[in-house]
Amino acid sequence: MFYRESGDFKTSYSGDQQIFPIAFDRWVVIAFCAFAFVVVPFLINDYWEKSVLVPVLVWSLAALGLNILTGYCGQVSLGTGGFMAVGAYASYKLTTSFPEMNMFIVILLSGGVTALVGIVFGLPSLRIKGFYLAVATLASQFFLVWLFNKVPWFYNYSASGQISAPERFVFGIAISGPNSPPWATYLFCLTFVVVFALIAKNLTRGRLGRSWMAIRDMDIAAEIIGVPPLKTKLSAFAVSSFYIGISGALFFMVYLGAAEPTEAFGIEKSFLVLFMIIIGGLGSIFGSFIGAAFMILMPVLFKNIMVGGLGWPTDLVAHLIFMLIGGLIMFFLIVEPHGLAQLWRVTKEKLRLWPFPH
Amino acid sequence: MKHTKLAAAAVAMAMTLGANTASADLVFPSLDYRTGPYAPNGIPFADGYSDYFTLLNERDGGIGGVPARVLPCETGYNTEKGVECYESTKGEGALVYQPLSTGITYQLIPKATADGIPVHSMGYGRTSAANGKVFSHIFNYPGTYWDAASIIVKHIADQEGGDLKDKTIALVYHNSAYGKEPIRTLEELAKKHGYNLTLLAVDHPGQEQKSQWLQIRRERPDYVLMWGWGVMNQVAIQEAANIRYPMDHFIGVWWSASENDVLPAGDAANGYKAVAFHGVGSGFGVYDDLKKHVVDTGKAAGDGSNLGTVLYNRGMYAAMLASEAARTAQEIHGTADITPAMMRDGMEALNLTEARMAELGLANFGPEVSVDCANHGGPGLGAIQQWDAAAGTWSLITEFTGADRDVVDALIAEDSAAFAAENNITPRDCGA
Amino acid sequence: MSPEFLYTIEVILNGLMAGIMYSLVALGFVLIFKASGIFNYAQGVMALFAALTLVGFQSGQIPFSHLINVMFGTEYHHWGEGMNNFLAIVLTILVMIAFAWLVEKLVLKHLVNQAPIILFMATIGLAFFMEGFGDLMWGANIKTLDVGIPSGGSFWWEDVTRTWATEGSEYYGMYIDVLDVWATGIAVALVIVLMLFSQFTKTGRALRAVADDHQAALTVGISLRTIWVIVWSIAGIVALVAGIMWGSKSGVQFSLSLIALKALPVLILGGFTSIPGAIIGGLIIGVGEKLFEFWVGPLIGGATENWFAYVLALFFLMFRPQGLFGEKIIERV
Amino acid sequence: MNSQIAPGETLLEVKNISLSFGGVKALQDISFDILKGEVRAIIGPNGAGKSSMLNVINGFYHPQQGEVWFDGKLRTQMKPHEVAKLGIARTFQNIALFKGMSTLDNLMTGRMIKMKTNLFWQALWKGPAEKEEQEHRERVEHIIEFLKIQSIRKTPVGRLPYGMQKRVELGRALAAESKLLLLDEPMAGMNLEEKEDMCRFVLDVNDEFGTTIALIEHDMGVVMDISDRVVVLDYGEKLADGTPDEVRKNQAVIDAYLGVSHES
Repeated sequence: MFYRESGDFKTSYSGDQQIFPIAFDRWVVIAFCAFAFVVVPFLINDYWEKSVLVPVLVWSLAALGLNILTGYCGQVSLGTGGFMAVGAYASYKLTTSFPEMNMFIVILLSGGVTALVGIVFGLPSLRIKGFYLAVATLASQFFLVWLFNKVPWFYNYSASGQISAPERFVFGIAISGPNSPPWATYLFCLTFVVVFALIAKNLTRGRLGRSWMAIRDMDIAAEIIGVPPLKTKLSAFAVSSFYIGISGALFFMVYLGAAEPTEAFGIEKSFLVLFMIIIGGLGSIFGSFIGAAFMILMPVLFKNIMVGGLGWPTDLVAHLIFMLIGGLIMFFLIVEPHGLAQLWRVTKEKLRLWPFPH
Repeated sequence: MKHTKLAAAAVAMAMTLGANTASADLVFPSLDYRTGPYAPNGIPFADGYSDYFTLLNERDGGIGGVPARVLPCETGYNTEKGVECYESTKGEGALVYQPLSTGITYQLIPKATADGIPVHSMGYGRTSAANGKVFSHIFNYPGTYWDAASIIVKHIADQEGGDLKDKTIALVYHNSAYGKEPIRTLEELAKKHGYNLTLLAVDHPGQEQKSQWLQIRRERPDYVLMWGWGVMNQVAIQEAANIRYPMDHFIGVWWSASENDVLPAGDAANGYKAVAFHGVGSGFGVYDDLKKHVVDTGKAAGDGSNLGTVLYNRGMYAAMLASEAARTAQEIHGTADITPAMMRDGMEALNLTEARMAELGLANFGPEVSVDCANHGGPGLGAIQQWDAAAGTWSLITEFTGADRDVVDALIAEDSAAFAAENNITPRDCGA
Repeated sequence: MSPEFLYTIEVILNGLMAGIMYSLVALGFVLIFKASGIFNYAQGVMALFAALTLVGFQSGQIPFSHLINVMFGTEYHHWGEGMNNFLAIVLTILVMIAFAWLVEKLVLKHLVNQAPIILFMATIGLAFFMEGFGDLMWGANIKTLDVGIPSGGSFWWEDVTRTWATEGSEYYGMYIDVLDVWATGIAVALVIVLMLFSQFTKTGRALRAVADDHQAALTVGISLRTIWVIVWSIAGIVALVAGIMWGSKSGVQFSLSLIALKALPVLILGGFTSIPGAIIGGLIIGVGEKLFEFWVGPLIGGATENWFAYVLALFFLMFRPQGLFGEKIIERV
Repeated sequence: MNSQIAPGETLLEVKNISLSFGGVKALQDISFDILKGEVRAIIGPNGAGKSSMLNVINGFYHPQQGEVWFDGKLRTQMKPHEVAKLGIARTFQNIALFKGMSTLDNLMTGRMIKMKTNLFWQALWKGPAEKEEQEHRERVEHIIEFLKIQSIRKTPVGRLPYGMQKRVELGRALAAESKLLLLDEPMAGMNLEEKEDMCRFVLDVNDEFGTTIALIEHDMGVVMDISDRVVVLDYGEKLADGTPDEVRKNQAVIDAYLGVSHES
């Protein structure tokens, strides 16, 4: 009943253009962020860090990136795993070549490198569209993974081609390597995610975001009213790859600490991120988060309930989890084809009118 | 609202179920995989690992009077799931981890060391972890990939009457960290023995190997080595049979040598060889006990059909080595209820004699194993096993022999030094 | 002829054969995409499921035995000696038809008129479900599949080609796998049957009508839902064929579902909507990747096939964005 | 209404344009001009080449022969978005709105070519970016008011009725504040009331903003009422060119419309 927009008048355009025009939403989000920044670090342990929070944060960032490209600009990509590998290897080369470099800068530069690679692999998008483009981006996926596997320079000539994250510090606290405290890695990732979610929101509600959506909704009309298609698509590839690169760098440096390209950045990762944004909601910042949370946490949750709680054999549970996830994906698509974010939006709209149905 | 709160509470509870408090058992987590592309290999290993501990509990009442508890956790050979498994089980007092995947092993090397929990990557993982001075908590006894490569080359040399000059050896390998492991060793050995080495990478999953095998057919290498895993093994053996490559010149590593790999090719696989670090078949005393106490009482992890297969034996062997290390730890520290730190000491002091193996019903199952502070790789012995398609059995055709220690040890020293430098580790002083 | 030249011929020939194997998988995708505009991600898993079911029937496995044994503490695994190949194949086909009917009934029916990406996502859900379901039903261990198709290098062809080489050169004949020859024959037969079916049967004509224009087909009284069931059934049968051919090579196991990845470049090259495209695309990809690995692979470290297939497809797309045989994309305002 | 030709210089001139697709000749040797400030109609039966003509003008099609002069300069082959930058906006025969976006965002997209803050400021949504966003929002609100679409400001355009969508599309073209506005059948499929509204908007745009307008329309009554000059195409050829009265009396036009194919 507090959830109302009536009485919440806007007297300026800037008031109307803010991210959460409804005061209640605004306060909930601020409270949530405050909780995440101030309270969670005191409660977190290794399990929550490595199995729940950091993975969700890292994958959210990747999903945000892909959502910019696919959800906002309409270019379906299956190269996410390859671009994450670029971010990871860039961060590896940067930290090992310049051990003194600040970790924030390392991660941002890794994103920058990935953005450049993304632009190169985005070039075919000018001519190729839809599923054809999706499958064509697999070329980048396979090629990049092959490259990192093949060229010894990328893994510093180690015997097996595995890369391991060296220990690095921010403000004197380890945020990579085995001795990093859970709260530190969590806060490090959280900072990136919150800042870049905000930036994504700003970009998508402004000029650039509108030009992306124009290309997505009707590329020819967009071009005719003055949206340059190549520049716009490439800007989407660049920004998207930047996000994915950062996510790949965090994935390797902070979350896993060791990686080899074929396993850590394989084709399944590309699909996984695509699932996240479709199930969460294409063209929705919030959807990227719930999509990532859904795909990462559901298996963990089911596993803990069925193995930990009910004591069923692990292999049966693993099979059942596959079936349940598959079933849930189909169920949610049937209930709301536009993703969980849309489901949430519709619920909110109903809530806004409650108790009057219309 | 009430419902959502309840649900949230349930979720939170379910999430934390992983982190229970330790109990008075000896906890052995089993990061196994019974699903995914490598499930056919993961299942027998996991069954063997679990059944042996069940046997100890049923027959002896555990290890030193304390029951062993196996904590299975499904990884699907996926690194992130492996991390989740590690984090969710380590709080339960896990004594030692068998990561069963190269990716998970590399992930756990720094992490488990920091947590003070030993890792036993038995015949896989990072080879240079054999250097105990640098890798204090990582063990890969009884043998490493580099040992395996060297032993295979030695076997080939035996076959060729000691001279490998101008022979050609091809390596067909899984294009991943695992598959690339033996390359350095084989290159070093090539310098020493003067053979030519051809490298043939096969990408995951490896269902299409036509190019590689056409090349082998064209170039007719004298021997073909294989570092494969999963479906790649079956296809490679099938293709080798198709091009009528002499099977007794085709030698795999121990992960390319299970019944799963040779059976689909049928009779054509006859004569295929592989290096092994433990015995084959079910002709050991321990199997009578397993039948009696585990399978017939319905307590077996699988359906019992895997008993005596290569990977079941390996799982069982891993469990035996773990339980013997636990026993050693109990003796050293004079307590039955050991901690991971004590377990580590036990692993480092492990000395498995022939007499003890006979006592366990595993006479001649494998070489004697002794581990010390500097050497976490064990004896590094291996034998060659060969497939008899008509009988459907593997048999050892050589004695357990050692690797070319000069070459392998130098490589281990070099690689572990690089790791130590990269991670600011000062090698321990092992008093030698 | 010089041995080098004959080697090249050999690579091309084997590339063509490998291409046919890819085409077998790609065909299933094309059928469903053409009739319903759905990019069926589950096609690879369908091949796995069909092959699992076939082996299960052949060997007389009890479905869900593991689950049953865990729940009731029983020890059931097999119900006898199994059945002969023919019966097993017929029963598997029936299972695939039942599966198609269920998919339509439970999933697709509720998603009519959704955007392609949503339908694509639904098939991903389906793939997840079937992955778990197949393993639960038949177990995740590896199974040997033998329906009596011979395999191995052909002696006859080796003998014939040996005589082609220049006198005195050390050449021992050309290699060709008999299984691949069978696969080629089966693929050709399959395409002919599909063509005859779509040209000369009422159902086939209805299929083509739907493929041409959904709306128009609906207005003349063709039931889209029936068509979908039929198309998915046919795709299921094609999946069974692909599953048999690939399963004969490597045994039936989870990895079988990954063959879909080899079919994707074939699809974009041939066009999502063309059956001949799937075949020709397969041939081009097969030859292209094998030749590249043969000529360039050794210079850059090998294992190039996975990405080169996509790069090759990408190259063709730059000139024809709708694939070689796809329907031309007409842009208008 | 404006029966006199408005005085002014030439804004756009097409000279000897020929365009063909494969063997089909869409336009043959067409020449005409558009003067600053006038309402210019292009009419003709179906398939006469009217839309092709617009597509040539805004650079979507590139004619095999002929020249396009705009604002006194010969225009070389240009991409559509470059043409838009020169100051040519248009609407489409089949509505080409961005269906996933709100009315407001559609109109704001129309102002794309006028906005220029860089990525950095946009990411922060502060400083120049916020200022620019507000300036343009004000302009767009002005158009929203002008077209009386305030109530659907935040509605996704996909949900709007047809007539409204047409109006939003006009708004999007207006937002570009172009020199030349091309309207491709702005009144197709509308009822009488909607048509009257639309006519008023077109004339008001012409009067208030002084925008030059070229429009394609089938409704002869509308054309004769609102346009200053009319060019008639048939089978890709120019049939007639002149004031509505002149065109109405032209025998070739009468034949084409009454004799050959009858259009409402």
